[in-house]
Amino acid sequence: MEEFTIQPPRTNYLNAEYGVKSWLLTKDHKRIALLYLGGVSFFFLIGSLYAMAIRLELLTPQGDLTQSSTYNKIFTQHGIIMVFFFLIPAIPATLGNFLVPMMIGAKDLAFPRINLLSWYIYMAGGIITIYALLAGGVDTGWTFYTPYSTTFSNSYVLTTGVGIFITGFSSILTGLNFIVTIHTMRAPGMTWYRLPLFIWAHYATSLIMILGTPVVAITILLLAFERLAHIGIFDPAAGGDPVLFQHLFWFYSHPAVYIMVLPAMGVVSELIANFSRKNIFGYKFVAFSSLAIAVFGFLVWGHHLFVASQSVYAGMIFSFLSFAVAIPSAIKVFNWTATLYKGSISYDTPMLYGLGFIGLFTIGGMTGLFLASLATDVHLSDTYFIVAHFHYIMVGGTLLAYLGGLHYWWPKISGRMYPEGWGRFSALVVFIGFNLTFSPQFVLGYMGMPRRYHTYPVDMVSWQVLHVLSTAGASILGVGLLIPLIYLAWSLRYGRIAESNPWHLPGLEWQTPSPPPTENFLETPIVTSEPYEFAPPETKEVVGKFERQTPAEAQW
Amino acid sequence: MSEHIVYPRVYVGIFLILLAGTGLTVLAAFRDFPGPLNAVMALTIATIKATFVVLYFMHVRYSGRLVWLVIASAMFWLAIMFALTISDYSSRGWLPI
Amino acid sequence: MAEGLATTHDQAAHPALQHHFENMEQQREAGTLGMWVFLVTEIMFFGGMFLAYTLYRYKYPGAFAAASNHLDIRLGAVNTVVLIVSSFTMAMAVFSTQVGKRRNSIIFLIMTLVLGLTFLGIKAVEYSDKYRDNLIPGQLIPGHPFNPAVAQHGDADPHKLHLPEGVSVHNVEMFYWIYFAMTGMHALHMIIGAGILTVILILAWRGRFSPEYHSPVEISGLYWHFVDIVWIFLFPLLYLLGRHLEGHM
Amino acid sequence: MQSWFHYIVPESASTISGDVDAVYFYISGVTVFFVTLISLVIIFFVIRYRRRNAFEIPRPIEGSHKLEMLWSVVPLIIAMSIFAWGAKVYFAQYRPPQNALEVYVVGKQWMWKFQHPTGQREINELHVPVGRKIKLIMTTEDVIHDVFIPAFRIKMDVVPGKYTAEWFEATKPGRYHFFCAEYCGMNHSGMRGYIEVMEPKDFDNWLSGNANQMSPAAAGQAMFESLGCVSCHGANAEGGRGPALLGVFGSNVVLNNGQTVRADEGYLRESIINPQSKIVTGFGPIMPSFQGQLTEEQLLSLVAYVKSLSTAKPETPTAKPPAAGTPQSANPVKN
Ligand code: HEA
Ligand code: HEA
Ligand code: HEC
Ligand code: CUA
Ligand SMILES: [Cu+2]
Repeated sequence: MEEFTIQPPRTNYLNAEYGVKSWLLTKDHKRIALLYLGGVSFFFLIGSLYAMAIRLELLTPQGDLTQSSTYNKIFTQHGIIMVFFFLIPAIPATLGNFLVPMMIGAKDLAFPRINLLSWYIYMAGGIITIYALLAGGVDTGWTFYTPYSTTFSNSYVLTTGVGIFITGFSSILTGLNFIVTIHTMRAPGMTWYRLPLFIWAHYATSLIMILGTPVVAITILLLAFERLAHIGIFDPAAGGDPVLFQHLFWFYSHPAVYIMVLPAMGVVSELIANFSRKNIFGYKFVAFSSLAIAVFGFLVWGHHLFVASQSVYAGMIFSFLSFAVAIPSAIKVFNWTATLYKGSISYDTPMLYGLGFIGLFTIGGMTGLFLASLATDVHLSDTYFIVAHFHYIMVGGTLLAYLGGLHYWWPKISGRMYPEGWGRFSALVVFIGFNLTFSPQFVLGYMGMPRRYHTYPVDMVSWQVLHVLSTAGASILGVGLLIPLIYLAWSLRYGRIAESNPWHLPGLEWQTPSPPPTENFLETPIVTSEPYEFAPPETKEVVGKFERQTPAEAQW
Repeated sequence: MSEHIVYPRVYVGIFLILLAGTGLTVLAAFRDFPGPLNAVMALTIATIKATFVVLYFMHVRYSGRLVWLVIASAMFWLAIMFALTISDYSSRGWLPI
Repeated sequence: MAEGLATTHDQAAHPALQHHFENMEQQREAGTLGMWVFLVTEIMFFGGMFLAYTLYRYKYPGAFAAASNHLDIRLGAVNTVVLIVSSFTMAMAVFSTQVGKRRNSIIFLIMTLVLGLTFLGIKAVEYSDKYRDNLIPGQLIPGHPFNPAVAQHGDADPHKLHLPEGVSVHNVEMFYWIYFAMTGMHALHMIIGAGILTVILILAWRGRFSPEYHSPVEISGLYWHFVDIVWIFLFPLLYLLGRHLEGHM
Repeated sequence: MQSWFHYIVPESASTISGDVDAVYFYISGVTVFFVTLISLVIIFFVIRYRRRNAFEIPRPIEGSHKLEMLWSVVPLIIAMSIFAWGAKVYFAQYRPPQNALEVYVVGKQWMWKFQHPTGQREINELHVPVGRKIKLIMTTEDVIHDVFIPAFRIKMDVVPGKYTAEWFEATKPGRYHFFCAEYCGMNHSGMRGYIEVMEPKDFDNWLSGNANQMSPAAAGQAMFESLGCVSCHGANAEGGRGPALLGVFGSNVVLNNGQTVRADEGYLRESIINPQSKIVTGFGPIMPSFQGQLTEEQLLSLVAYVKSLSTAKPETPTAKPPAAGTPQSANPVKN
């Protein structure tokens, strides 16, 4: 593979056309990925500003920075922006959009126009939501529980709901595009078991997107009408049942947490295998565990309703199933770990993020078990324990994987290398800052500090200490996240020019120039080997036998 | 997946079945059957009608496994949504509050 | 991993072949699968409402039966037949395109479109009846709240609601809310379908379709049949559920 | 409570809080074990197998079914053990106890109203005796709230349109925080208060110091007359056009569709608000719905009255037993 380096052609997808119009009307999945990257980063910045405001307010037990009503809007908007406009599209719509066609050897997604449409829909939803936030904000919590959201809140629930409803369709369209593309557009020889795990993960994610998102769409629509027309399916005053709203909401929103984590798992599978130059341990198990998560993920939504007056027996079913869904995640964690065994592990920035993901996801996931267990959830539900649980997975897990993936494919996307030293340094800062921010919150939650609290009692001495630690951590985390923002932007101009395959990897996306041409490949590739094949399969070792490998064997 | 052409006489047959089904369901609706049987019958007839539309008008009978799988998964997920939600509602009264 | 060459586009590529597909077969397959996947999302979308319907029907059986009996079963049944005929003509339109009979396919498309519009027209009549009887729930229409006249015992006025003793008008309102949500969504889909059909009709008129290339017609057909199926369920669930009780109430 | 422990573990003051903590520490143990295991293994591999030269290619390794089995079955077994234990404790947490002292709770934005069976009302504060089972029967006038008492490890949403309940038995006198733990709008974080757990004797004193209020059951009886329930159910609820209500609470009621339901508070509430949903066998669906005509507190009083007609009555509270039916005044005033 080293022998023939591909000469970068003069034109690539970035310089094939110029002008704003060439971007706004593009049908190239790579350019659309960049459009999404812009949108997603923008929303992340906004969401982060809200996060900083939350952390500052909670420094003291009294509410001395903001009014209660303002604080409520801040955490609501933080949650809404981060979930619907940052984390759900983050990996699939940027990295996924860029890489799904490249990794399977296709020229584009199956429906390029729909792909562009999905970006416009996303931005339209985003702008409507931003408008709602500027006009007066929304204060229902990101979960929109009725009847507060329908009858009692005086904020811009309707507008925000419309924004989220619209954005939901962009998610549906992306999922639809991925599914059809993966089914029908694989390059010759690209069998299902030769698909990189990133693709399996995105396939599973897309399943959730198309099966779950419509349900939240109709739920939000009903909610909007209820607010508009004052009669409703969820309104107890009209004989409706507010718990039905929760069922319908979580039917989507629990699977949605797997929309947020599955693509990250796909990224991490790539990072772990490629940066230890090994085929992934138990490929089929990792691949099918993604599907298992997608399917089982739909069976557990009731674990958000354990104390919501759901029947005790339904609670038991949902608790049982929640424990079952932990197993596919466990399989992944163990297989990643086993992949490292006898690998050739590099300490490049993406790998640091990948390793960080495994650790933090494990903590986040294991603390999910406290919540899936009925007895402990009764105590921990709606406390900071939950806040810590999901930030460990969503920030410690997905955000880290996203950053890792961004660094990993940065040379392919931009044609430039990022500064490695800064990369490693900021990865470390993020890791430390993150843990300092969110580990105190586990304790806070166990102590009984409820979430969505603007003020907390002064006589609980340790609470303030823990909050101060958390805020300190958030500042460190903020610095850690600001550094990549700066140097990635810097590298666009000043970074070292990237080769076509800077990491020397076998994946299809590396067998084409960086940045790739508009058609992705100079000619349609024919696939003849397994993914992650660094060495010929004849040399394969069966675990358990411990012969040393000779230096000769270890040569490239 | 090469294309299969369904001929008009099949379509006419299905069309007649659908009309008959509509008549039947209206007739059945006015008779009082014991217990939940009215609802059961209405739903059964509707399901049969829908199945004919899917199989013939929508050509699924002649389509590849993938399309069958897609439809089956839609049914499966719908069933999940119903079954687990109803599991809550139907067992609420089992324990006094 | 990547070695060698593969042929790109077929020698004489069809003019409708998009650049990123290898051949027409792949393009058609992608289109059909795409529509099916989309229909799955539609099933889940309507599924949420069917679930709400199920739960509340179980909770308020009397009110639901009474409210349902107030719907006009004749209009509902006629509309069911209209939609079934339109599904049939749609299927015939696909067939005609497949065998290359352009004239027939245009005629069938026009018939489908007309039937679709007929359905919407009848629906509009029904809605305006509900409006007249003050059955539009809540403040869906501002200034025109839900406020039906309830028939006293022995009063046979069909414009009044005939409620069994003790049934709360409140819960009748819930039925109408679900009725409008479901039929409204369905009607919206019909309107979109009519739009799609118009486009297809224009393309067919211009002679874009042929036995080799007609997947847009086929895909629109799938959508149209799906909307029909939704109605096949809505009709008994909304119009017929309480008929057998009419004598007893 | 002296050590630093106090700062990271909440007070434990109810009969079930120890059980919950036991589950909590069990899962903590499992978590610490797996997190440490995985971290150590990763750190070891990352150091041991670091890339030593730029061109090295390790030998590929075939996966192992045995290992896959091992690391799916072992976590599964552990997970199921957590599930079983958690479910067992949960069932104990939520199975309503016999003979509990029943306190009615109504939440509204943003305050809590409590009423003792003997009639005493409290706001944002609840006095209870130590060593007695207390059952809170809860509802709300507006949005969803939640009564969360960390020291007792219990929490339950308070949902408009129905009753929910939770119970506890405090083991130590003291003053404990309780919080509204379901987001309910502007002053959600201010919707908190204290549970004051007292020695039984102090509690009796406290009760009699606040005695001159009408008990919920008595208020309910007055409403039973003023709302016209008597016209169908009889002046002493002995029955008429409607069924007799004597002994209904706690019994199994046969419905006209052949099902039987247990008449708990939720059933009584539904029978008044939405009588159509469950029709008692032998009766027609003639009872009018009282939806929208009663405040939550009035409804609770009616329910309390119907409950008081049952022999399977909760035992009398410690202080002056309420004499159902003594007061003459009509509607109780909503406070
Ligand atoms: C990406 C996001 C994400 C992910 C992946 C998860 C994953 C999991 N979550 Fe989490 N969760 C959220 C985001 C997420 N969650 C959010 C946002 C909320 C709050 C919503 C709100 O109310 O605002 C929430 C709330 C939440 C609750 C509701 C609590 C309440 O409101 O009362 C519960 C309850 O069961 C739960 C459980 C779980 C479980 C069991 C998993 C499992 O999938 C985890 C599986 C992973 C592992 C278990 C780790 C790896 C395994 C091993 C290392 C092997 C050892 C394993 C065993 C011994 C079993 N979560
Ligand atoms: C993807 C999801 C996501 C992400 C990334 C985050 C990120 C963070 N979140 Fe968030 N959070 C949620 C999802 C997320 N959160 C959700 C769903 C809720 C529940 C909402 C609800 O209850 O309804 C929640 C709630 C929530 C709470 C609880 C509020 C409450 O219940 O009262 C807290 C409290 O500490 C918090 C803190 C933080 C912090 C410190 C970060 C940090 O990780 C943020 C790190 C980023 C920075 C520190 C900024 C970095 C700086 C830049 C990139 C440049 C910025 C530019 C300038 C300053 C000029 N979050
Ligand atoms: C018009 C007559 C009528 C009035 C007025 C009336 N009821 Fe009823 N009630 C009935 C009938 C008939 C039934 C049995 C059928 C049913 O379950 O709806 C019944 C059932 C009940 C039940 C369930 C009894 C059981 O055996 O399960 C309760 C509780 C009840 N009523 C309470 C009340 C209260 C409280 C009021 C006043 C606020 C009231 N009723 C007013 C006619 C009436
Ligand atoms: Cu009441 Cu929060
Ligand atoms: Cu969940």
